[in-house]
Amino acid sequence: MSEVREIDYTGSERLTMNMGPQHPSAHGVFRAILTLEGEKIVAVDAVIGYLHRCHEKLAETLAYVQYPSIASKTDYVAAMASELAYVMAAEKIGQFEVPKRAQYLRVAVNELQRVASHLLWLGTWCLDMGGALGGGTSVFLYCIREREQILDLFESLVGARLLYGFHQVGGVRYDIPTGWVEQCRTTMDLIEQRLGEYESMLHDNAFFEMRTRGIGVISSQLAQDVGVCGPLLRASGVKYDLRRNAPYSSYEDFEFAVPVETEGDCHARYRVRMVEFRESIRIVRQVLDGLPEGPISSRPGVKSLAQVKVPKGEAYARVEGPRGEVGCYLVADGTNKPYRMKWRGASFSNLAVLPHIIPGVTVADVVAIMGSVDPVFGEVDR
Amino acid sequence: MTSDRARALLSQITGLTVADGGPAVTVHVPTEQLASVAAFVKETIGCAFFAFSTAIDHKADGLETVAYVENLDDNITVVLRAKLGAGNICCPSLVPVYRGANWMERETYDMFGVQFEGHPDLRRILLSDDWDGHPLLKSYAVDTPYPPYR
Amino acid sequence: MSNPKSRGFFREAVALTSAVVRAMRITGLNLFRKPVTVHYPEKPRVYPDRYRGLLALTIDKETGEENCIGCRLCEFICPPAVIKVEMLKAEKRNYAKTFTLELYACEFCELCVQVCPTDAIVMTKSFDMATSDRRTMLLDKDRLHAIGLQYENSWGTGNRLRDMQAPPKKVAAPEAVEAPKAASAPAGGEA
Amino acid sequence: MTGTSAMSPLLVALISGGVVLGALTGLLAYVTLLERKFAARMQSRVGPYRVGPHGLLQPIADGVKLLLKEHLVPDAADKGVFNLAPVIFFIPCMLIFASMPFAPGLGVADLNIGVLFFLAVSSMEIVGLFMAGWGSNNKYALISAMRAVNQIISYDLPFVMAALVPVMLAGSMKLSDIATAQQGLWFIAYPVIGQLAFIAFIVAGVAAENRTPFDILEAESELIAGFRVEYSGMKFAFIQLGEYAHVIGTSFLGAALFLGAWAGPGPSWLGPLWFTIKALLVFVLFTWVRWSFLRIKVDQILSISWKLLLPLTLLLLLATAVVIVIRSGAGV
Repeated sequence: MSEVREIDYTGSERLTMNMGPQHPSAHGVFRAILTLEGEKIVAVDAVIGYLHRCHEKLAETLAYVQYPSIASKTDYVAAMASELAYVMAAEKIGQFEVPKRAQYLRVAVNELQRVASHLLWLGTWCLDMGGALGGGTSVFLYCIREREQILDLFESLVGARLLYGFHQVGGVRYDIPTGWVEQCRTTMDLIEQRLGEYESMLHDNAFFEMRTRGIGVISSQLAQDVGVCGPLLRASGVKYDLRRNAPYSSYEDFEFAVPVETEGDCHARYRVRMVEFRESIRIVRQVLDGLPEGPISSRPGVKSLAQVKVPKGEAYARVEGPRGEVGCYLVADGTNKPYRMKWRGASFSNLAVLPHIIPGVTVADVVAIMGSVDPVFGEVDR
Repeated sequence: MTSDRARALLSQITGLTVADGGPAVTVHVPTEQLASVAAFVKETIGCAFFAFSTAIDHKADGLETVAYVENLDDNITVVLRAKLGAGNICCPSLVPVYRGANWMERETYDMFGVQFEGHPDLRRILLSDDWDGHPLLKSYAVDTPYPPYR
Repeated sequence: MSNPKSRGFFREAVALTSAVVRAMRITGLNLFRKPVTVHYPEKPRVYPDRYRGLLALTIDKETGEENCIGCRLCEFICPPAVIKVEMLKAEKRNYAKTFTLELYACEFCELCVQVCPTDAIVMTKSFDMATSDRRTMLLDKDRLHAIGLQYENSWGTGNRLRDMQAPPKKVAAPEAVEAPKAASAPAGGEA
Repeated sequence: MTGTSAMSPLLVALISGGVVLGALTGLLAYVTLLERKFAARMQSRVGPYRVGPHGLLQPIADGVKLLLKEHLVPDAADKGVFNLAPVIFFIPCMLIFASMPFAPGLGVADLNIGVLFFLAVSSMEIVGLFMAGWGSNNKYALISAMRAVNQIISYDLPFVMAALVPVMLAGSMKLSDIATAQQGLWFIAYPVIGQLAFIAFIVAGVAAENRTPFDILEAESELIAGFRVEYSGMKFAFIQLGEYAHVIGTSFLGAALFLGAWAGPGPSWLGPLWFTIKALLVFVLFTWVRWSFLRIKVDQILSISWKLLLPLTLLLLLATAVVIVIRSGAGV
């Protein structure tokens, strides 16, 4: 912000400190130029772009059949969500129908992905606050241990653990293998039980509360103004969830609660996400119970580049990813490649709130706030 | 407030063209009116949520900026589109209205070279400061021998 | 910070103590759980049938001929453009004169496998490709054939993948939808 | 030093000092392995595994690796201070073992102010620590050093108070006297006072050793590694060894003050073994605490110290005094 940048970095009582681009709590490559007075931060300048990989230019050169597997690389922690946003944008312009089974499978993988992503968030956040040589590592490794189970599910479904290429225009590429439903149910039961363990380590834990209560408060007005989305927006008292407010991919068929907290601090974000864990598990169970039979794609399997052609037009498709609104704005010109594509990365907007909330807190709070924002730099820089 | 009411309100403003159809209210705004319309949309229609803004390069027809703003309570999406015209790269900034436009407009400047007037801090955001050109322009040559990226 | 401060001496002492006890109970509980570490090189991992690993070219089991007809479909579809194929025209069928795959840039999206009309290119259940020399990751036709024989091939082949995504018109056969796990035999030439 | 009167006291001190130092270095090396294995099992891992059977040779490999590492000195560092700091940090950490009797009569110097010596010397590591933070000419290290001074000063008080409870109960500051006084009943088994004092001792000890949840001066996720961020090779090893020596020293002190030192079943020559086992138990407790909590902030650490721990330990001291008065009154 302008008022922040005008502060003199060379003030005699002030210390300018670079946090990042290589820093254990940068969650990737993020550089925050902090101006400190003692341990208190008076100004911050956020520098991003270290992980820029020209996704938007790349999308203009790749066909609709090729890009979904690349789209997973924007938000590599929640690859399913960005893939879905891209194919949904193309489906919107072309008005391709998607079979019910494919829609349910999309919901299932997206909710599994949300659990996996939130597990990684909880782990890395505790790692930020507890240190690599302390209790944070314990929580981190427990979370990773459970996340592996979900990655195993994806591996037996798709064959890959991180970047899936599961979605395609008109449906999904893979049907579930035999035994997958049972494996999924066991995993969900296990994770639900382990969530209780994390909560007994963190919930009402005086140490944890000291670090999170009242830290990094985002008011609902600021959140909307900056475009903060997802759990952060809900923790600031705005009851808005795309799955509920603008249902896509048959989300209207499922029952789930949208958690809202009004405090807007780190602890509120934690509470929102902890509820989302359980709601996602609930949705996955509903999908598994009600999975309809039928084809998984309305279009024949991809054989050539020119197979998917999208008519002239434009669309903005939005998906409620684990970090918030993952949007894909697509302008098509009638060929097999988009004319222009824009990613609205959830982390990009979420991160943009940092310069507004960091001044005034201490160095130790910066890592707690960064962790609670849960940025993925693949999505910030694209 | 509903989408229809928003449409009606916006079509009363002279100079605006409200596109019909679609769930989102798409408004074509003359460049000079952009900031005032944005303020109107925020205050009167209640679109407090700034989703994103970007630009499109229409080659010979010049650039067009697009901004999505939303009213989360009533589920209204308003799309503000402004054609800059061929050869024109100046556009009023939305930062005084929406703080979220700050980084988004920096990105648009970075990628398209759009000069946002009134932006407090118009620097490159994703690319390095010494980068030449604005890569998402259609005229920007991707100089690589590899076939799909030529 | 404001919250614990306002709680008073004894409330805070009790809260701290209970936090200590609960957190240490969980770590203590995990002390007696079996470690999840897999001693990888000694104990091989179990790969699922659809594992997307190293790419390989297949050889027809019966005739001993290579399956690739050099149609270049995989070259066109490959998003990072790592495949280069040159076609060799022959009388009965065509062959790939050269087939190179830059594995270091491959992203394992399985699109090349999916488009292959003759099930010639497949993925294998292996990711043992660590090397200290980049050039060994540039695979030619012979290396790809060797990899196909060396490692167990994954379930996915062009025809199977396209069958699984069967369009609605053809009314997908139920076994085509449910088959994946059962039909895990190494992919042969069934074109 | 009974039974060795034939030799000159200086020679005895030298020999026993050498023995203690040698044994200690080995113990320190393997204590790191113990901690790593223990932490790994708490986190569903197996820990060091590759070097030697089940990773038993890992500490040796680590030591060799650190010996061979390049010594880097930052260009803008205050070279003298920077190079001296690890030594200054390391010496007090080893010196704390001087007053420790490992069995009746077995020790370097069983001072009659043993507890005081321990507490005084162990707080001296702050000098080396501050030198390291200042000499590195690194902002992270500087902030860490500032935090360190805050924290160690505020936690020395409750630590001393907690250690004073056994001293008062035994009526002596000599560690061997305290151990002898526990022949009947270990001080930790004293109703209420003993347990509370032990808990306060553990909490203050964790803080004095800069371990999670009080490791704000190391704070890898904020200050990367704090004061030692610029150190490499043997200088880093010195700091690391010093820290572990401090932890083990505190564990031995805890075992001596609360767990009856060398008291245990079996012949008396098993005493040192019992003592070591008890100290390792205390160490495992420290480790368990370390790997279970999140770090808290510097202001919160100070407020816990001054507002919670200090009043608590003062009350404990008062209660101990009352108990002693009642007991001596009953005795008379």
